[in-house]
Amino acid sequence: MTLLLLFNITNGLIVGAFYVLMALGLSLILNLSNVINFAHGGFLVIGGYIAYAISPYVGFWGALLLAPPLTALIGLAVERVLIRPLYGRDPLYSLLLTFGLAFMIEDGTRFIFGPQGKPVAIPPFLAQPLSNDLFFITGYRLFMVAMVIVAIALLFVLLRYTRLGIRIRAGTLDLETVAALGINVRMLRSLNFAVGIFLAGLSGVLAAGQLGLEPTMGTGLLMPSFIAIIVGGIGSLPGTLAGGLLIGVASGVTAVFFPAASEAVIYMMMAVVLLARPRGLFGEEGMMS
Amino acid sequence: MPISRRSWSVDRRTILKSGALIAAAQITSPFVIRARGETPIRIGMVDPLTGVYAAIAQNEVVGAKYAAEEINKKGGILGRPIELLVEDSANDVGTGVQKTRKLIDRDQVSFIIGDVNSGIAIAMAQVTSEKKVLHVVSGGHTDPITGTSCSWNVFRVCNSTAMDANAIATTLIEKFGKKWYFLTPDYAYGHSVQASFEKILKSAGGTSAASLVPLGTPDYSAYLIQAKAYSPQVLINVMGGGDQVASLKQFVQFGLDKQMAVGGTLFELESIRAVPDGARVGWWTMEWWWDQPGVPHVAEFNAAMKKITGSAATARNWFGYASVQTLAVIANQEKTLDAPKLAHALAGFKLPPEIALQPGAPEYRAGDHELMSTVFVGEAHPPQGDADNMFTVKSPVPGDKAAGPVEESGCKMQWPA
Amino acid sequence: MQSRKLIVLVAIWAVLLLAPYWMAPLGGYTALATRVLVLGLAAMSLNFLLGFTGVLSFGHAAWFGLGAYGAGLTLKHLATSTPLALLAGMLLGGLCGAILGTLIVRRRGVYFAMVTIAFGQVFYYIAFQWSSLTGGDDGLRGFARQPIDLGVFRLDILTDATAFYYFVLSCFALAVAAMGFILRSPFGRTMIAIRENERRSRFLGIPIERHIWIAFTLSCFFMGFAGALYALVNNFADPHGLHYSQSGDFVMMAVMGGMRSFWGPLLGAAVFVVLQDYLSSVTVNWMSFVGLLFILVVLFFPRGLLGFFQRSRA
Amino acid sequence: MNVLEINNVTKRFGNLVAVREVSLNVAKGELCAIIGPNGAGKTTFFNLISGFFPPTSGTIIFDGRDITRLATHQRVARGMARTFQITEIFPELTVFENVRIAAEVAGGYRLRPWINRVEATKVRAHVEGTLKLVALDNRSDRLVGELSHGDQRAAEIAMALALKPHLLLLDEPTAGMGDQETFQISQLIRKLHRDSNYSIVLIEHDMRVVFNLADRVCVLDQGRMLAQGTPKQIAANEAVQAAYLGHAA
Repeated sequence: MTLLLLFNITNGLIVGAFYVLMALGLSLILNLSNVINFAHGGFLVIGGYIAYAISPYVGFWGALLLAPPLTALIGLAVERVLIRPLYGRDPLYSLLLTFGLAFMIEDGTRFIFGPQGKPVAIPPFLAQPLSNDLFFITGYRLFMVAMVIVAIALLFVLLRYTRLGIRIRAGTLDLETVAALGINVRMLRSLNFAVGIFLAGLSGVLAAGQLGLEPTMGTGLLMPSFIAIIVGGIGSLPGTLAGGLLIGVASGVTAVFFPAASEAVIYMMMAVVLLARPRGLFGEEGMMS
Repeated sequence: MPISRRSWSVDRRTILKSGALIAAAQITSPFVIRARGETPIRIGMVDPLTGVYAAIAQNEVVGAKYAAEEINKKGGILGRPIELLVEDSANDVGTGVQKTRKLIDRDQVSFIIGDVNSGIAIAMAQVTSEKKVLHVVSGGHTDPITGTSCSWNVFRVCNSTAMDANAIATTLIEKFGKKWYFLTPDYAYGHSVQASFEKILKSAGGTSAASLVPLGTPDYSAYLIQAKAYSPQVLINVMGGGDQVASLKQFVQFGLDKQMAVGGTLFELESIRAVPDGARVGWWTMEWWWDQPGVPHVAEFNAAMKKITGSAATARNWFGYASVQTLAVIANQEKTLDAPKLAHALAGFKLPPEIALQPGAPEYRAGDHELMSTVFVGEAHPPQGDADNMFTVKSPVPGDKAAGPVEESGCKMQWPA
Repeated sequence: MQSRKLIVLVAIWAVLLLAPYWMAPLGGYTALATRVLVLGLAAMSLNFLLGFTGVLSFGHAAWFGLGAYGAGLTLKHLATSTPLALLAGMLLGGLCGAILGTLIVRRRGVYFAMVTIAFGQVFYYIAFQWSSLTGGDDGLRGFARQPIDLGVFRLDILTDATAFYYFVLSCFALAVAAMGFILRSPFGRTMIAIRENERRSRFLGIPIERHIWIAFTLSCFFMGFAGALYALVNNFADPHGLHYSQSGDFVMMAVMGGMRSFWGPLLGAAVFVVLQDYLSSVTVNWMSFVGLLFILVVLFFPRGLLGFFQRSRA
Repeated sequence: MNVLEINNVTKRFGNLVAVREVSLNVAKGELCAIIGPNGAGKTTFFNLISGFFPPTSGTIIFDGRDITRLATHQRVARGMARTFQITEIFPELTVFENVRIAAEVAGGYRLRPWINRVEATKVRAHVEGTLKLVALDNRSDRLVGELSHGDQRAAEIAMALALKPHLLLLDEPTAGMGDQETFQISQLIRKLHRDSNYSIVLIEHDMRVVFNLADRVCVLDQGRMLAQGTPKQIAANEAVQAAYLGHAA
């Protein structure tokens, strides 16, 4: 039993790492632009299908390298055309718009690629479990975790040491002051959106290898990321990170004892966190409220 | 693939006659089977063309449309052409019920076909029996449809979950052993398949454990860890659609395929196509298979489907086809559209070979209105030769044998006075 | 001014009262009109909160769905009485909303929206997983609305679509009257005050959280009532009614019709339901068109159809 | 008797001390003006009095009762009303509707789902009387958002007055006004003070207004109470001059 529990905790961390990747992108966009991006799951699907479409030509590794920036490019275009007019308006509108956008993306992928799921093969050496006992730690899942760590490290470097990153962080705290300093806030938001979508695209490529590709796959992955942000505390990227890992572990552990609740448990957790600490585990008072 | 209908407008009759608008409709609705002279007989079809079952639902529609074309070529029903009206239930019960009412109340359809989603199919059956419209369930599998919830006007083409489970259970026991682990989706379909399996396993003296998995779960590792801890001889994978794809993929990635056998009831061709070669494994049932050497008409049907979809015919294609053909052939035989009369005639009706497309002549069993269709038990594998040759039939089980006695279905058929 | 309002009101009720007669010649069907009424009531209930208190709940489908289950479970297990079912549905939706409301009224803006989505999903998963009670994904079935015994005669709302339409219309009228009544009361005016300027309202001595909670709760009761009616429409209840995408549809109806106007959401619901019904018959890619509709409304008609007409007339 | 007694209140935001051990008494019927350079903590001080946030330490006594921990609406219920530096009104409602909300709250009707004819008449009379007092009675059907800046300020004051307060907190009522409007508003305040005998605490930048109206002037600087006294005493106070000149330089 202890072993089983230990397995599930480790496994929960692996699953959580994936949610973290999604949630970080969602969180970046939410923090700076005050937009709940309902289409985030859609962008994940786009990332996955781009990888599927280009992998015959560039291989899995090429797709991994190319699909996220291509997705980010699409995201950039979407931000320019659709999201930008909504800044400064009630968050209701961006919520509805991205909600509709998610519809269009799901239907668009179905239109282009068909309703049939698509097989995505991963390099054979990654498709092996590491050992017979730790069978659930496959090369691919380890690779996914590694990719998440790399992405987080790069994001950290970007936010901490580059001019863009410092401005994003400053903008998250106080956009008006940033604007008053003569920084091009529109550009800042565009780039920030693109970074967020880049992460969604990366999640998509990784998910395609793990789950297979379907036009509807984004919807199911969106909500846990959402919860990760609330649990971690809106406005805090470390919070998002912790929230993602936490819900991964929580649903993994619940699956051992009470599988029917393994999805509901993350919502319960959110309720408890909100009761005890309304701003979330790492959230700061006043943020977004 | 747009599935289309004529538009909704002020006065439909005049518009239908208006040449210009018909020309416009040609562009937007290439699949409409339109009236020629006679008022057409309408068949309404409700299926989840969007959402998680979109792939299989759209394949049913392809089969149904093909059937409608064939029937119209041969003179339609009672000398009138037929028109197939397809509505999307969006995998939502409320929408499915609404569309059923719309087809019956507004479009005055004579027959209803659908739905892939069992829950919607049963909800639709409530409406069709209330309105006394003959209803063929093309692709919803749960037992109650022809069991506890059966109705005089409802007939089912696809198998019940019990039939599929019964057909393959003994094979699995004999081949691999009696210690099983279930990966079961947590809704009625899953529960019903698991219950059928457990009944047989228990009577054979086997043991089992199960994980009930929420629908739409992306990651199966937690359940597979438990499965492995139980160390079963067979992992019964009852998941459907994308869930089955994801769970099988992870099953193989974890190397579990080297430690236990995998199998279950359905691993439809649509799903086999959606997984990479490595995950094309296990023992399953097919409810219809395109490669049946020596069985008449199958090759022609397969070729026709291939011309439309570009790949081999699937069981879903046949469900749609058989549903429409059933309605046409019984109406032509009885020379009426009266639902109770047709229902009486269909009870015990044997499908002719050009519709059955399988060995023998399956009948709609009078006791529960379930089609006694052959269950093809076999093994999945990566493509051999033909790209769609990913399943080898090992033993076709006759439907009535798989179904068991009608008393066990729980159906108490009541006919209107 | 006053007389024009009266004319509009008379026109609206005339259109609604005569719907079974003008819908069919236009190619509609009575069940569609019934659906418009029920979803319109839901959108108006949501807008009671969104448009008149200025609080965006994106999880309101939960109360709608709970209302449906409340009605369904009552008809199935407790009593075969339509009014009782409606009452039970309304209470279930309203009470759950009231309890959850205490947890979320302190949040604002995006945060409020996010938390309501998440809590809505809690109920969705409960309905989905608790299949022994709710029927899970297959939905709750095995009940049907019952004829109304009015003493003098029995109203057969089960099989007579037109009778059922008028039954729903009278329920709708009742709920809408209550809503209008509340909005014209001193309490209703504090709701509008909170929408217009929360800080000012606070310093006028209005306990904001309490008033938002009351408005939220009332809105949940109306929503539960609409959900109970929906269960009667389908003779069925399923988890999808609680899903956040259903909430999104309601918000869209309210926004499309015009959030600031009382009747706007009904218009929005009518356009949305009829359009979706039509599009999904015409093309399998209807989702793209609905999505596009969302985007176009947000970008070009943020004040909704009524807001747009009022503006262009001014 | 003192309407308001503030004892040693301090407010910290993290490391920043916005208000440091300030004490102030306001007698009944007194008009007390608070002045000080930008960033002196005047508005924070006001927010402490009106309950926008609680003080880090210190007590606030209103009408003989400790209200330090009470929420805003409870303070309002006890007879405190305020206006804001930047006008806070309901721009999409009419002048009448704006004031009616305050009047209904003051009448204790805010949770009522209905209101009878007698009560409605009472509210209407109260609103009309208040509007007359601020000379907006001829514009009661106009949307507040369409009024001139000065009239908007007057409307905001009317809303505060409709609450029937015994203490009025006015945060820079003449901010952003021309001479004519400033004159009108200060006439109004004088009227409220002299004729209706309201107790008023006023933050003001315009020294003409302050010295014209105030019974007593308090000077805040860097969160501290620098001096208090009659307008004459303050005008002569060297420390005050230094603070102002120092900041001006």
